[in-house]
Amino acid sequence: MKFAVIVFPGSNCDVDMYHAVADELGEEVEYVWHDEENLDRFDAILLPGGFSYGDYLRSGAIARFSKVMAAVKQAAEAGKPVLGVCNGFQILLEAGLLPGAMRRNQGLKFICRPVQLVVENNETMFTSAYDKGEVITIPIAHGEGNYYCDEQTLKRLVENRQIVFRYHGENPNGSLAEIAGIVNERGNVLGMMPHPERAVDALLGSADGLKLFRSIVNYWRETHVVTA
Amino acid sequence: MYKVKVYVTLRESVLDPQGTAVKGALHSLSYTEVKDVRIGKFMELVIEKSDRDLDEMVRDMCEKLLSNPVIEDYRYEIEEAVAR
Amino acid sequence: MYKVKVYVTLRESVLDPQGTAVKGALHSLSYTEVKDVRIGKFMELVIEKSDRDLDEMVRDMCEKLLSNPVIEDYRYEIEEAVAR
Amino acid sequence: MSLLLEPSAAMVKEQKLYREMGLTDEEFARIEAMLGRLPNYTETGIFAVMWSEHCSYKNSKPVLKKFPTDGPHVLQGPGEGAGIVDIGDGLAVAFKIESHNHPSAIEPYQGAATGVGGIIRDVFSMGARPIALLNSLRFGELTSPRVNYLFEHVVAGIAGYGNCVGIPTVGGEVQFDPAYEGNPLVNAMCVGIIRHEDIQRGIATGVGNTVMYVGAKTGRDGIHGATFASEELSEQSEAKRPAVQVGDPFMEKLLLEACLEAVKSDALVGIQDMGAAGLTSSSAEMASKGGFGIEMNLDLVPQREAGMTPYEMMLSESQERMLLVVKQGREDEIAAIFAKYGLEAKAIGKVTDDRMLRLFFHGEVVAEIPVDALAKDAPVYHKPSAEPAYYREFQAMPPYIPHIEDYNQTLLGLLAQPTIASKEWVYDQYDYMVRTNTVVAPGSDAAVVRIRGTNKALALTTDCNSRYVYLDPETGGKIAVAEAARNVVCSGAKPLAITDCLNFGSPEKPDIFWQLEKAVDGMSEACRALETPVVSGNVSLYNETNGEAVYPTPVVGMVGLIEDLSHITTQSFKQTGDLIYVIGEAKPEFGGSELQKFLEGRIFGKAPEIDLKVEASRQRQLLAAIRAGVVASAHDVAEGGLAVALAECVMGGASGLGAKVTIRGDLISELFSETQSRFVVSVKKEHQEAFEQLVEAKRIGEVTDDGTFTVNGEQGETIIRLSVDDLRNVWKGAIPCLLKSKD
Ligand SMILES: Nc1ncnc2c1ncn2[C@@H]1O[C@H](COP(=O)(O)OP(=O)(O)O)[C@@H](O)[C@H]1O
Ligand SMILES: [Mg+2]
Repeated sequence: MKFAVIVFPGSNCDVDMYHAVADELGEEVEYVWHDEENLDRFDAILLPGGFSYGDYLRSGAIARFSKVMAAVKQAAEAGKPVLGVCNGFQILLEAGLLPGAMRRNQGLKFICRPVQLVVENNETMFTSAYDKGEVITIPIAHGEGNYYCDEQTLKRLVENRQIVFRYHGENPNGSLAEIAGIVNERGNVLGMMPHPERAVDALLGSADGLKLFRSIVNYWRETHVVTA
Repeated sequence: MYKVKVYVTLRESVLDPQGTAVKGALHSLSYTEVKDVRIGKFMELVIEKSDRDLDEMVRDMCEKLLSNPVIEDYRYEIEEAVAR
Repeated sequence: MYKVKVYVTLRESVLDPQGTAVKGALHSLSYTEVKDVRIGKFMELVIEKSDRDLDEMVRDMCEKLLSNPVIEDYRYEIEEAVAR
Repeated sequence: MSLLLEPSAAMVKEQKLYREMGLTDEEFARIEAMLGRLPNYTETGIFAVMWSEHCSYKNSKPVLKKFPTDGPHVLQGPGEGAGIVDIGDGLAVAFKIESHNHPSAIEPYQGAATGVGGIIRDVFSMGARPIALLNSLRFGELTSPRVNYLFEHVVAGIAGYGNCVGIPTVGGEVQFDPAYEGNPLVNAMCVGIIRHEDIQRGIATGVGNTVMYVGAKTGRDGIHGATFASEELSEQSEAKRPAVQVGDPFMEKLLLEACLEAVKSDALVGIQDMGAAGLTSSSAEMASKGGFGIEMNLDLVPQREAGMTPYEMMLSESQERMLLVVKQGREDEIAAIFAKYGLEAKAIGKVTDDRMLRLFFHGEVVAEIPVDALAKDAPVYHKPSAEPAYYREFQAMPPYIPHIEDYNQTLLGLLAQPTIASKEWVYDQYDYMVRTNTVVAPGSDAAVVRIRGTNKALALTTDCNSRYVYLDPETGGKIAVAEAARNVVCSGAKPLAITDCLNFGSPEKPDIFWQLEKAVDGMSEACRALETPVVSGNVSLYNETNGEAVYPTPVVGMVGLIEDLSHITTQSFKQTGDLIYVIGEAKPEFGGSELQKFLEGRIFGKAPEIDLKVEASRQRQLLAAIRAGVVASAHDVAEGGLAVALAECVMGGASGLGAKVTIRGDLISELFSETQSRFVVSVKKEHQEAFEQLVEAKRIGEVTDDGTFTVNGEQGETIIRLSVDDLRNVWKGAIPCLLKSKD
């Protein structure tokens, strides 16, 4: 299975994503520069965290116009797993691949710390390796992770079980309905503020994020057994 | 040359954490008369004359990039400026 | 009730990385007519009538909190608003 | 503004305009003699910045000479962007610390942010990949809105810049004392990793090679303000007022990635960042170091503002700019690397053989100065020094004997002192994890960052207890180095080398110059004793408000090497039943202590003594025990003494842990004295024997599971008994609480 890590000018968790997949997961992975137009050779697309274009104006607002984003859209339409973490999530929102928008953290400060999440939906291609309701520890590191959407959208998110992760215990950023991560209706595009790629090695405090990557690989194996 | 002023504001229904914090700070500075604060963006663009329709162009820029319609509204004013 | 609009802009000679990035983005969206972008803040305050001088109060708030005089300039407009 | 508005060379001399730029009459005469003619306005400005203390170290050079700078592992000592030390496997570590005190006092967010930006460029201009940032901060007490504002915005500025560039901010320190009320200190340190063969130098060689400019455009940022105050220019001056420098971390990130790609190319001859005195210092220093000259056409310099003069361009301190020297004919290769990141590398000049800095503007030569006159041959002063009266008074005082009634309240009171209190409020705003190498995050003695592809890690810390330095600069200087080494050793590392930032008052005052000399003497001695040479550093003088200097604050940034990831050790207690030991005995030393400050509201008397031989031997023993795998936790005893150190060990442990110790001898000294060279160590029971064989230490108690911190006296009487949750709440709540109550 082959992963793409998209690198925008100002991405800075690209290396972490890469190492999580290459070293901890042991799958193939390649950096893809933002002006690439074709992602056909990849089975899953990762949009890393960071400050694309400095996060100037609004986080993710400028990056979503990168050439590669058309290809990301195509990959999403083709049903490939697309994972956006932190700034990657913000880009997916700005690009309309996921509903809603981000506001500044309620406390107006950047927050970096491990937080607890509840796995709300473990029946997605990103979470099948988790138990339902499992509480996991994953770090956050963001200044704008205060998720917002209107009431109808929230209702739809709940009804379709699109809320995948919620903050457990304290809500660190004021996010609506404690939302930490959501998928699109089809279930193949996941955006989340916490950084699973920072939680793949117990040496650094937690390996709870590894199951997320494993889930993607499992899904891919299951769906590709016949053709492989 | 045109000078275009764009105002981007958070939609009324969206809670503004920054505005709330500023209101709190103003109150603690004893400006308790302040009942509400909303914080938005004010952008000044200098645009060269071209054969595109300016109005349409500015509207486009606002919708595509300068504001996020999920949470923000925008309005703009066009002023003709002397060439420099 | 008054509605007060405050405009905070970066001083002319101060670098505006945001404006530069937005200009770049607009160019790559083919709005090459855009020659300059400066990004500032636009704040809307609702202030209750009191016996303090409104003008003075707003000026004070701007200087103390709403703008950073070292790098920013401000101006404001006062509109009388109907009570809500 | 046109050049015609600039004062003529004759006017510069007659009206002594050079004085406003910071040059003395003697210095101006010296320039005239060096040139054999009068310097014009631009040239005078160039000399003024190059001969400023900041660029030339003219007052501090003789003192800095005292530092030991050599060692078998030193690859690059002081003099370049950063010092470099070998760590084996063909790898080396590059690091440096730098101050941004004055800009931060004027505009705390941008001042701190651009300080971080500058030190990052120093490190990547060596060719090193920055892997960690630290910051050392000093503020007044958190009791005035101004100080709170400075503190909050400095921290936000550091976070804003480092987080965006994507370099983890992994450690630092914050002290609060009225001595810094008007003049906060903001020192930033950057650490990078480099392969030996990639080491770059800021050097211009090869006649005909091309000088290229990359990064942000040049604006009128930070140009010496006084210049515009002159009568003649007053009409124009408002609009031309020097602008505060604003950082653009996004630009920095692009520059960083592009430069690290460019250094792999053999088309690159030299590279240096444009820091203080921007284009002037980078070009003059590179040429002087290389033994060549540089010619630049200022019309080609990318400019942000219209109508800039040569003077303004040469003195601008716009951020995020680099100057490169590239082999003639291979400019396109370098330009292509930068173009990938959307940056333009622009040829603006060339290397010459005549050792001159020659500037063209609108077709005319506007400056022509021997490069050595600007760099190597800048003046050096030996300032008078005199032992201050306050020092003699402090030395003559009888020892201060504190009196304590309630030990519980005293401990809680100390934990709530902002200097001791948890700095979580600060480092929660820093992305300390990005690049996923931070093994020990902020909150332990030193931060630990692993080196990917090896089994090694680096331990990083900054330290300086300036109260001791004030009471006794020489002893305080020794302690600053020793404390940094203690923190590094406690993390399982061997101290390698230091970088230092000397923050002092005005060197024109003999008292202050004496502090500087003595502190450097003490530091040098400690560096020798602990085998940690000084490989880079920075000097920040004139830290005064209304004639009052800050405490002498020679901040030490230290890097240590952890040979094996399994040696990584933290300060928190690990598990019930582990034995608690103290290394080193206490003496009644309370001069400059937190307890003295807490009880008396001020500090006085003698600083604690330090014996560097004892220090070195205890550090060696502890490190040997850690490497032998028989140490569960290690922490040095610092501000607040043993009681605070023990509390920190237990508060950092898992929820539910407690500790119970028995103290013999003089209670106040044992618990609160700041006697040096002491450590708290916990050891698994099965390692008791092995540990005791390796380390001379006294067993005082054990880790418990009752969630309580208990200190008993010799007779079994309870001296302190507090729930760990209460301790933690007080310690963690102190800073947020002080900030909230004020705004
Ligand atoms: N400004 C800061 N930035 C990042 N980390 C900090 C800062 N100040 C303190 N810390 C972290 O908090 C912890 C305690 O700091 P300090 O009390 O100075 O430790 P020590 O006395 O052991 O040197 C350390 O891990 C330190 O790195
Ligand atoms: Mg320590």
